[in-house]
Amino acid sequence: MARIGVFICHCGENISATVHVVKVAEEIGKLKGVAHSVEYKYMCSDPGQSLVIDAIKEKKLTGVVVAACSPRMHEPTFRKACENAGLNPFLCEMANLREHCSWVHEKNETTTEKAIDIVRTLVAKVQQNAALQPIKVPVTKKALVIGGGVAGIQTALDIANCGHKVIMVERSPSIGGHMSQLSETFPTLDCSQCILTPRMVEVAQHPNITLYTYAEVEGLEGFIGNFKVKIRKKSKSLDEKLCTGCGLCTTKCPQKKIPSEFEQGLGFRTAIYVPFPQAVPNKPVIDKENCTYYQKGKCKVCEKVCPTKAIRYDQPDEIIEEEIGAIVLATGFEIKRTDFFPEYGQGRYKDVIDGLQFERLASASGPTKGVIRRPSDNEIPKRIAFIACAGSRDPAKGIEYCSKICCMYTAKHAMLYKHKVHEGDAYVFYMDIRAGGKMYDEFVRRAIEEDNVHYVRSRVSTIYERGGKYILKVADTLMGAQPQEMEFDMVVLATAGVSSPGAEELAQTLHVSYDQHKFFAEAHPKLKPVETNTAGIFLAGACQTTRDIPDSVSMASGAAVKVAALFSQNELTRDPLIAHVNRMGPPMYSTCVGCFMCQSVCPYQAIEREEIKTRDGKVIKTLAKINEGLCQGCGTCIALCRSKSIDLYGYTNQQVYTEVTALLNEL
Amino acid sequence: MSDFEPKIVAFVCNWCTYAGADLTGTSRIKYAPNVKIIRFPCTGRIDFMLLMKAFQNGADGIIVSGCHPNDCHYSTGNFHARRRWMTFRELMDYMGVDTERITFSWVSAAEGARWAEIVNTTTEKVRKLGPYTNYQNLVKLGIEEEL
Amino acid sequence: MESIRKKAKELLEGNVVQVIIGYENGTSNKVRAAFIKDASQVDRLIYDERCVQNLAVYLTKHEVKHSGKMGIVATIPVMRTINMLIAEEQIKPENIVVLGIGEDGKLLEFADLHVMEDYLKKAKIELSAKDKEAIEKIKKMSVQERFEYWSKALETCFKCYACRQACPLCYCTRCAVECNTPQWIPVPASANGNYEWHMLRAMHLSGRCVSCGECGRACPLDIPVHLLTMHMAEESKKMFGVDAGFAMKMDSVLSTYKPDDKEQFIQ
Amino acid sequence: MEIERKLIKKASLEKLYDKLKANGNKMFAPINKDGKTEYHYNPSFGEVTFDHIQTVQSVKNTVFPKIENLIRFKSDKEGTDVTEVDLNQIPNAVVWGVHPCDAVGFIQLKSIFMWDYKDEYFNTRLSKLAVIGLSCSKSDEYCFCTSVGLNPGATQGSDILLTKLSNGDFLAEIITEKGKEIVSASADLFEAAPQEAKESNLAEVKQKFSHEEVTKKLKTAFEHPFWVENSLRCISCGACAFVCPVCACFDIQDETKGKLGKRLRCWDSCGFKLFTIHTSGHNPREVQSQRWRQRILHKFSYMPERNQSYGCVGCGRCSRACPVDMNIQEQLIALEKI
Repeated sequence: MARIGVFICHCGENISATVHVVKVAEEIGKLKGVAHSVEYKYMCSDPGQSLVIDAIKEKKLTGVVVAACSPRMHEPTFRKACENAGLNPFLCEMANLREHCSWVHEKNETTTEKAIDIVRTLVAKVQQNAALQPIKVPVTKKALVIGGGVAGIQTALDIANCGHKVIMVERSPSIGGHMSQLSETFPTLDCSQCILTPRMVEVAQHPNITLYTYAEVEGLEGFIGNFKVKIRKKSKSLDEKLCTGCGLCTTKCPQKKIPSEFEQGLGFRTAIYVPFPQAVPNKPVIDKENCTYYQKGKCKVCEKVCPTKAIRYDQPDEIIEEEIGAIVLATGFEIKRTDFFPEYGQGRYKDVIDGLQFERLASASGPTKGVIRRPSDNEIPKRIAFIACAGSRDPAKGIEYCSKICCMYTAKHAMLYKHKVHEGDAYVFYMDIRAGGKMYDEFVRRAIEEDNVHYVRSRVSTIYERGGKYILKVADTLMGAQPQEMEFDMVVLATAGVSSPGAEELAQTLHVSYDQHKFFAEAHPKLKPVETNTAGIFLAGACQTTRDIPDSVSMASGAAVKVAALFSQNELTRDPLIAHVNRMGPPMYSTCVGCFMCQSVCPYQAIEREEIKTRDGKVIKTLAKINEGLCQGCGTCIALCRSKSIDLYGYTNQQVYTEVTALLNEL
Repeated sequence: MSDFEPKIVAFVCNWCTYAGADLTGTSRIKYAPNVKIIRFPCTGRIDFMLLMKAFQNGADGIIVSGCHPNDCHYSTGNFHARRRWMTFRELMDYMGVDTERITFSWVSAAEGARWAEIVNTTTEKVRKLGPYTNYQNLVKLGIEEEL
Repeated sequence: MESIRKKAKELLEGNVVQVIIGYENGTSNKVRAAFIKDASQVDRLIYDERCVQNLAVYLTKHEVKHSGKMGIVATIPVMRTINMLIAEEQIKPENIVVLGIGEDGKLLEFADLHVMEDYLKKAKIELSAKDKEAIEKIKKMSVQERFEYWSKALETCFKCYACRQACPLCYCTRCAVECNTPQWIPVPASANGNYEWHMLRAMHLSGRCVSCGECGRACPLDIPVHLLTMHMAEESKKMFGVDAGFAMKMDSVLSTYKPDDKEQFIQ
Repeated sequence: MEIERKLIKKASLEKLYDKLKANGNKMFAPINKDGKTEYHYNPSFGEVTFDHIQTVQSVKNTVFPKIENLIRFKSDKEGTDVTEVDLNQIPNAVVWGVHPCDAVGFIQLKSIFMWDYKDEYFNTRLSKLAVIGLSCSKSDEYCFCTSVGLNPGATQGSDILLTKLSNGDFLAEIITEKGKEIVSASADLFEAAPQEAKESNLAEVKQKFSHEEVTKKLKTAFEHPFWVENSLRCISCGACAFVCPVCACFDIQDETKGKLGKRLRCWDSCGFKLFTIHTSGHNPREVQSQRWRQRILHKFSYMPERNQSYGCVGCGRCSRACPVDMNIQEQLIALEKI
């Protein structure tokens, strides 16, 4: 026989001003199964909680209903109190008398009756509650970081410095990401390479970090704390142990005119190459598509010159399987290229370049050794235009969102130009200047006021070429908006930031959700910005949306803390409010017939197959099985299951059914 | 039937509509007391038969409400629920259940005022429709049969 | 008919299958399911226009399925059911040989089940004029009339569950109606118990029903329960473009969704 | 009691019918509607059919309703109050036009419900029921009453048995005291017995097997392969059991609404897969052949042994209703020969 205790809170006067709480306590006390029914001024206060605790002990209560505020507010409080009194916390329910009754209705009998109905419903429900134990899941204390840009590097180092093993997977031959391409960084104008390179080296040398470059994640199984990842390490055609990174091969390679990815096409590389001098690891890979040997079967110059005989043309791709406990996605972003803009020449004008190309021109290690030169004729441009919002905030032709980083880097570019070409004129065409951030607006003001960059509030409608110059059609909207044409030697487009190519496929491989722009989706836009909806997978940096270095690094550290917190215990404790498939003795074993339609409704891939076998291994029946590590307890499978074979702890079929009947009937 | 007070059950998800109804409370927006809420983790959890159970037990009207599309706490539960309601509503209609008595809505955690409005309009609508005698008579038939 | 017997004989003699599920003459000018395990018995097999039972119901039946690999005489609705049973993992394609019966009543031999899929995609499949008309008639009624129509039609039901048992897609070992924690559907064959049972059945078949009409034919009281599932099959087509049983893999109506599913009633 | 023979003209029969109705009896009689014959409540005499072969459903509903309210209860903090159903409230009823097989069905049902435990609900209903039988003038190939020891003019179970004569009048055989009371209350409607032989007005039903022989064979047939071979096509529905005039399996269900509840007795069928399932998941009759065997054995072996009565009247309803042609007559003929 149930012995339910009901505790009705006045909430000061928040409830008692409209609900006749004494009457509620009286009426509820008359219900079958209710052993104790009282009201009190503040249930959540210490004396209030003591009332609950004492009653549980004295009256040997088998369940508790606290009729007070929203369970979203104080359910944890009272469940904890029950636990302290020795009652399983899941035998405590809250009836919402404040938000759903006293605050929204007038003081009258109907309101009190409604309050009684609400409490009665929960009294009925709690009698169907089961004592539940938290779920323990073992944790493999090794993290996988996908992406070796600044976000991935920061995450990996933070996790590794907490004493946990980290595997970093980077798909290009070197870590470093976009940051390694940058010249200087806003708002301090310190050299990007100078601050990044030590971190890259630290990653390579850290005893807790295993680095796989030129590698990609191919498959993922398992769940939080217990993932199994499959990594394809693409063949570098190189025995990395033998290679000393002397670089002789790269100087002798006959294929010298391959556009360099690192230089954004403004410079060249060889077929066997190290992407940039500070690359980590500083060992070459052979780009098979451009290698004479791979394409024509002859050459092998690199093999001949290699002093340590490290070249391996027949090296296959390697598949590595690793067991890991958490994943951080730090796959970064990409920018739109100039060919995206028909009105700006669709990539035909050599001197209309994108922001990353400008970074390379401005970089001391770049193709022009840091001198700003026009790609077409190597002349130093005397008049340069920067067009902000190229493709951003443009729902018609581009993308609707603000790429966020362009205002700042455009100011930086204009400033760098002015520092390098003192006599030159720099114009920035902008819609708005969005310079929110520490020292950010000051930075833009400096560009305008100290470096005399001309900021013109105008969208550039078109660019055309006339005699080696570029004519921009503009209209200064702060100066009468008269259409006019302006002539420049060079144009830099601050093109929109977009998701990294392959992000969608990766999201599907890892079963994480992504938004309509194919950026990975955070679990909650405010409160869970680094978590994904898949437990154990976190986000860092610009793979979630475009963001600048400081933001990326802070997010990376945030993700690292999430991983470290997960790794701080040997076992993961989870709320047991999850689904389960019923089981019984032979010959049925379960009422589940294995149609597996539940698998396709589960947002978390939490439904697995379980084979019931005879002693000699013959499969008798295949059933659905809930992975306790993955299930989040949404219950969609339960409502779908035709044979009613799945149920959800905390919201069982019996519980919700009882609630419906109790709400509508006198008990 | 001027003194008829409809009994209305609301099946809502925890993350959006339940929280939205909490906001209605914190905003002190008043609404009709006829609607009583049952909390579910997600609209995806709401079994279609529960609607019939509400009618069977004497409800005159029903509200089913959850997160707006794309806002589901569990990312896709409400999409599955939407299909379920599209299908079940068609079946109910075909079998002669008065679907006018059921309000399906998306109410977010921020839409406290909208929740009050949904409750009030549903209550008014069901009040006009009167008690759901059709179904309540059906429940009695056969079992209440004379000897 | 001869071609079916010949094929059946070939399959049994070659030990390709261990049982042929087909039709034979029954009592009183009825036809019924036959389970031929011996090649010498193939002459019992017949096929004519009376052979309408959806034999796929036997593919999941314990005592039949344990005979071994099964050959089945399959008209179009049966073929569609086979696809559904494969999609829902109740049978394995490698355990089935289909002796198809085409629209013209002639034997179709499928090299494999993919060929059957292709055949079905080309076949002209529609509800019978009679069923269509009956559904239209109900749709034209007012809600009140529909309620009266169904509650009256279903009131006589005594819950023998012939509709469920005859349906090859009602393969659950324990039906939801037999679940008693909670008792979703009232057990008594009362007006309400019957109404909710048939509602549950129709919902569970929504988007899965292949419109074979077996439930209606099986009903000993001639309650037109097939008009429920057939209507839902038509609506699934209309609302979601899902027509059950045309392929061995399908996105079922209630276990999948599209972000842009269109409805007009959610506020 | 010795059977008394009288004549009743068609016109008088209508008067008798209307009088029985007017006396406050609940009247059930077969009418043809939508191409099938069923018992209906209180039809007018004009609607009643006298030459039907068989109704789809039997008339056992009058003594063993598909839902029988056993008790009412109220359960709350104070405890549980049980209210017995007042059996005195059960009204008198008349079933009209019951074929001899169905009338015997009442006797066979009685052997079940009055076997060890005397079921009051059943007994009260039966005692308040008058059975006006009607000999069969037509039969079909599903009928096999003669094979189970009955015939189209059998008098057992009826209070009065009517037989339609060649001129449209009816022979009335008064079989029981209850029948006699009905007749004496309307003595003016009855005339002296006719000369015409009853037998010449009965349908012909050839005997196909001997039920005693079947019973004998069944004693050793438990493990016979017959069951598996002949039940493969059975789909385990309850159609046969629910149309059967003798099947009496039931299930007790509580229907509650808040504090109030009723305990109901509902029809059930041994053919259902879950009929015998145990809480553990174990099911002694796991497969259909076992359930089909149970059905036949119960009717032709266990009942004769335990109840001194067969559990089958040869009405053929189950065979007509079966969606998959599980023809019981065909199977009994085969069983006789195993």
